[in-house]
Amino acid sequence: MTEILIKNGFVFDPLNKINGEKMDIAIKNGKIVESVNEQKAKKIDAAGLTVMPGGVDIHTHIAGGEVNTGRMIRPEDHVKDVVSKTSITRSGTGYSIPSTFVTGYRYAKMGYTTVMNPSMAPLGAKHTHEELNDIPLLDKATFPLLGDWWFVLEHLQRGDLEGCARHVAWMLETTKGYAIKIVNPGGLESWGFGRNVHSIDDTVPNFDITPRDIMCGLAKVNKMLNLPHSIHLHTNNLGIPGNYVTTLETMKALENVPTDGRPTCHITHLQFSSFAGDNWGNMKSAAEEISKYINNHNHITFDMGQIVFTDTTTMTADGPFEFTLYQLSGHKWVNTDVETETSGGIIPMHYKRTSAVNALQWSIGLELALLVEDPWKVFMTTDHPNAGPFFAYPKIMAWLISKKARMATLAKCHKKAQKRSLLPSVKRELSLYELAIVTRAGQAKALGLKNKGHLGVGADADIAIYDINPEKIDVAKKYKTARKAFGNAAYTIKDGKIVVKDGEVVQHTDGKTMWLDVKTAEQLKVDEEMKLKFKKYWTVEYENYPVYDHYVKVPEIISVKASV
Amino acid sequence: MMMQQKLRVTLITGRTIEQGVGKEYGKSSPEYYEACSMVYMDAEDMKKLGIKTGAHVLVRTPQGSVVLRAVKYPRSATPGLIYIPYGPWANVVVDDSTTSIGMPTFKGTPAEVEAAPDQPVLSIEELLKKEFGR
Amino acid sequence: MSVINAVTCPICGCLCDDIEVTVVNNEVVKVKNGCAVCEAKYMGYKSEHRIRQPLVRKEGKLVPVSMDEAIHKAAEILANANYPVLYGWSSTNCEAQRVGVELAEEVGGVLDNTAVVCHGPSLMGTQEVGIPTSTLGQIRHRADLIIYWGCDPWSAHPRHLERYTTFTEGRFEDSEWKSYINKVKAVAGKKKLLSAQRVEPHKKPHETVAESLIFNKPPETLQKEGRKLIVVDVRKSMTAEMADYFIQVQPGKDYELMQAIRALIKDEELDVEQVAGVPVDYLREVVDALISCKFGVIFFGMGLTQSAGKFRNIEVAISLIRDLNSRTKFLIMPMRGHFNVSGANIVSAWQTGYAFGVDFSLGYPRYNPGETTSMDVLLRGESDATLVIAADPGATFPKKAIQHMVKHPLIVIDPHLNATAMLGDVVIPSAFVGIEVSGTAYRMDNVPLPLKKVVEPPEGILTDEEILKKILEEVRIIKSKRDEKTEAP
Amino acid sequence: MIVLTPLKKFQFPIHAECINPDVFQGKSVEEIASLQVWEGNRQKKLGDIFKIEATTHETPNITINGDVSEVRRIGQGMKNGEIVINGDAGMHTGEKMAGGKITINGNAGGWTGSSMKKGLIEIHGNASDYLASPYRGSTEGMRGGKIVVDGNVGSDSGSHLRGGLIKIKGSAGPFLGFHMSDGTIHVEKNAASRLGANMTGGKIVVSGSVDELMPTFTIDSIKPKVKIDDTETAQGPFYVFLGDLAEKGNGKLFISKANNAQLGPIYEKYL
Repeated sequence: MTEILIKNGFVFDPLNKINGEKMDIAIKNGKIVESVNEQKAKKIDAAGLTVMPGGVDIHTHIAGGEVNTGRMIRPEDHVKDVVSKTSITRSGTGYSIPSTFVTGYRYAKMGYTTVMNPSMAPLGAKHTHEELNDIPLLDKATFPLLGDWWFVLEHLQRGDLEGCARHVAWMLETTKGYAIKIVNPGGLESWGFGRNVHSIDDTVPNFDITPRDIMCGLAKVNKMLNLPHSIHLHTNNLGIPGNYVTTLETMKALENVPTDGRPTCHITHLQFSSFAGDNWGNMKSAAEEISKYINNHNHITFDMGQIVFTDTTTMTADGPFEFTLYQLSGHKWVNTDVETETSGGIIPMHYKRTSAVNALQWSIGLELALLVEDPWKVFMTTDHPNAGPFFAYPKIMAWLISKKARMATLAKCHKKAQKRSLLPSVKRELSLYELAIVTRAGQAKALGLKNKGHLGVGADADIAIYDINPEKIDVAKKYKTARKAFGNAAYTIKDGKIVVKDGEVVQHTDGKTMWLDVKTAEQLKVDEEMKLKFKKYWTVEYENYPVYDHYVKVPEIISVKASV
Repeated sequence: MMMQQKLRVTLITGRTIEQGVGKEYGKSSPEYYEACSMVYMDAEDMKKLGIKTGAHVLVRTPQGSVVLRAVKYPRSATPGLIYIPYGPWANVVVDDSTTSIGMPTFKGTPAEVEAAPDQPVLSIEELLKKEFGR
Repeated sequence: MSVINAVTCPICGCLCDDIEVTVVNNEVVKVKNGCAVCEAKYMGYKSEHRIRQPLVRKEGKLVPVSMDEAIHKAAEILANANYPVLYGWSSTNCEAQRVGVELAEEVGGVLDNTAVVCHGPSLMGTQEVGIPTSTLGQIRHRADLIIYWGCDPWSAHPRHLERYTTFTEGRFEDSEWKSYINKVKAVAGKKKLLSAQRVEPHKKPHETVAESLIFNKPPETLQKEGRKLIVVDVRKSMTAEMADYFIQVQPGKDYELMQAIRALIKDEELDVEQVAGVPVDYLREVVDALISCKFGVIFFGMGLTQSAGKFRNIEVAISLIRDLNSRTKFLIMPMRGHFNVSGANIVSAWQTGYAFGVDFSLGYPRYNPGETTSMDVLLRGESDATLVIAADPGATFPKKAIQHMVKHPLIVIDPHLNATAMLGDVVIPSAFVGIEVSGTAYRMDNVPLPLKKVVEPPEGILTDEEILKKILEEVRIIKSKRDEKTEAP
Repeated sequence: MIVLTPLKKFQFPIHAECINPDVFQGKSVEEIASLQVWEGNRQKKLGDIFKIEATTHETPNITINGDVSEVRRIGQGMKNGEIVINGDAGMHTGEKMAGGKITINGNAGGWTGSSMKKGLIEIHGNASDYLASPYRGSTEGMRGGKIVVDGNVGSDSGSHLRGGLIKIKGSAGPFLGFHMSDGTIHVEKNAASRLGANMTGGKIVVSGSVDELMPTFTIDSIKPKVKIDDTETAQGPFYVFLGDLAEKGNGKLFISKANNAQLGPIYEKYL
């Protein structure tokens, strides 16, 4: 394997507390090493360039049944963004839900190397993995939806946390998943009969249990299983004016979960859960209330779910919420309920500057990211494709590092939103060091990915090099230059291979799929029990349910020893 | 009842379980031939043509014509409707117009049926030879 | 002897995965749990109609050749074609379908699957208005109103009711099997329906006088607790015999019927007294049943996708479901035909963005049914070569399309000497997917299931995936040689 | 200006969106000849498949003499100028057109004038399916401009119409004006089934007979005549229907009373 030496770049590696120092990075066998043989190594002259760990995305819907149905229903979305075959790359289509190959290429072009697919119905897990295999250039992992799984509801209803934990472990292994995903807890089961829950203390129909029980129960289960990531939560009442109260209650409820100092819950696309007001007309930002709480507590991390003004596609396991969007928009509507497990829905959505609600949502995302002081709690996402496609990240980076960029966009927004936005009073501009935290280091840390998000010896050689000279340009002023650089990495290196040069894909490589093998006591007993019960719950046979090893092209198995 | 030489009908093609079974045995199997070289007709319509189950009929559309065994539809009256199982026989006569969506009019082709006592029902090989020269 | 459990049946979109197969000396000798078609497949796969070696048409006759010759010939045809069609893909696994997309991209062809002649219109309807649907288990556990519209599962998806709908035990709804038996008993005088089901209908003596088309009033059982079954079709099918209520719609009038129901749900008054042969007064009662159920579902089939209106029929059916959701929970699902046509759509969509009818001739995927669908390309006479795999357009396409297909080189990959193979120029035998080849297939509700290999294929017979990879490799060799030649001068 | 003559009968689809006055503007014959087109899966130059000549005539900017029924996207997105096609034209002719004029002295392929915004398309033969209708999955129908067809039009024409006028001197296929919300369609002869299905606004005038009326339209009145545009009024009397009720729509169908006697017994009792 070739050795590479990246020379003289300005390195931003927050996990190793390196802030723009000019230094060399050595790579051998796909890993970062102390040094390489300068004579033999391929040298990359990074003088005047910014070097960061490869980007990490904690929440992006890129694969699986829901995503693919989104592709199928939107030919008019693909037709405006087509990608031709080259001698190295496959053809495909883009816009809001790019085809698999294009997804890999576009992430790599931005210097991203690791992405999390945060929403997978366990019954469709094989599908998700088949698609992940076809997303090149990236390492991936995927989170099974477990918050409304009948086995979780039944165990928590009985107060059997240990049993719940063992079944969750079974499911993580069976679906080759990475973290516990919870969406609108209790709401999805209610949606089975067309209903929903409206507070964290509503009772779920047919199951004597509340959203609070589910979230707290699974947060405890998460600890019992020693999972690398916390529970990954999409809150109740998402997307509804006034929902910040539910969000605050949710965070408060989770204070009681015992912690070893690490966060107990990641709230995803928090923007959608931070609405004040009681209807769409008087909707306001609750970023102040939410950020104040997060600043005073340490058990929560979150990602932005930042709105980008464009035509995109919303998709979530939150079936009832998508139904609400359907009632509001009358647009094409997909609903996909999954037996014993979860639900789902899709609605196309055009976010417009000229819409007061959309413009306010745009503001809320940025307000949250800037008002929460500790960047290790904040991660940049668009909840792709829900608030916008991921390849809009350079725009968001510009808004985060430049008040000028934010104000330029705000000036074009609906007047009502301009008046209600807190952004004019927010002076903060993230430094490149902080940006490296919210786009890679912090995300890797929250995910418990030890070899990702940093450039220390032993880390995976996943590196992004951008054409930004921090000594020469002030990115807050020259945000357009920075935006262009972030969208077209000078180099992206994946596992020690140069896959992107000057914004073009120059080499193909399959990324890995990471999954958890959680070792619990009584694993065989759970297997036996599942085998017996299986037919009562699902319409497929027990032995046809698991994601067998051959479904993962390049696996990286992470073993976890549970305490149950 | 007036006997008629020809009936104007609507042709529908579709699945039957026998066709489903036949295709799994192979397209040149006797099961497939039996299942697909036939046409379900309304009992009253058959009376009008003076035929009984098993009689040969000629089905004609602007696209072509094919000889089939007529079979009385057992479960309900379907006046003016004939039903040919999916297969090469049906496809000689279905309307190929797709109205620009890729799908021919497999159900709803206007057709004529007449008794054809002296004409043979072709085997699949004979049919392909006749229609496509191979 | 070995008994293999939980085998997934590679026939229809039900993808029943509880089949038990007994194998002796690398041959299937017994099948349990399957339907009649399933048994036919597992017994018929080894029949004399199987192709044993590659064939190439020489002087008008198909003659045996080596695998290498057949592969090279196929690759040459595709590499040289100006506008080839690559059609089929529905009776093979996703692994082969993946290679298929790559091959179509490499040769700049039109990639199309059998959805074009079955549920392509359903996908198009979905593109207009979306689709509120679920997995089949959701219906098993919860549905108390089941409607089969323009489909006859008894014929096309024989175990659908037993595994997923009316006759299955769910968490919140019970099987209607017992009350169905009682109903059958009550319909005395007629021969026992249950035993009659085992007899081929056209062979069985039948004494019922043709019922008049005068419409039956909806029965009171439509308002009962528990699962109800309604069938809408142009003729009384076997499934309709089991229904609580059968609506005989005039042929080609489903669109009007559904649109009228939509208006009634919205409390609109209709000026007409009957729609599609059904009195509006009866329709009102049907509407009551629709909105008073707890969880309803419509399954639909070719009766909608192939009759006048085609994809608009699906669009209106889905619109009806959308409307119903403001009153109760209601879902809809297409009765997908081939066992992995869903997979063909899914693989095509994740690699290209489009589920069928994908044209790579401009170097990137393009999609516009009517323009880029295989059927229209053939009918307009545009293509100059065809590859057919895992489908039989020779038996399923209208005459005119086949006439154009046989004017130009035709490559066929299939285990059986099907109608297309009989017409082909290059015929490459392949192993039976789901019997001799494992892999993945997608059920009608897009649930992925593993296919099992229960016996070894005959010696020398390759899998679809292997054949396609060889052709792809050969195409690349031919193209690079050609590029060298054109660059040389 | 420029005259194009096909050098052969085309079997494979030709993609030639470069045949557009805005593109030809200011280019020499040589430059025009080297514009890129696709023939099947091969990239070609326009000059490979067309004889290209310049004339001294000022208009039309582009004349095509011959059968170009396999040539797609002629005049796509054009804003200015004029194209005359003496022969049959292929699919997507004048798609997303924003100005200028296209004359087809022959038949027009599917999606002619798809989603057009402005300008004029005159078709002196028949038009195929999806005349003026948007691309799959899109609801962006024709917004403005005018299409005149001397012959018949295929199915699903004028769907999602939002403005402008489609005038059909012959008959129209099924689903005419599907889900239209504004604009006008006038059929001088007959209209097939599912006329105006899902329409929420705008008007369709049928001076001949209708195959069948959707059950989800309700009779409103009888009017002696109806305005087609500023220059034309269609003479009735017309039955006026409102619908589509399934969409709680406010579209108007004007159906000739004289040519549709079958409607009288069903509907006149409600007037």
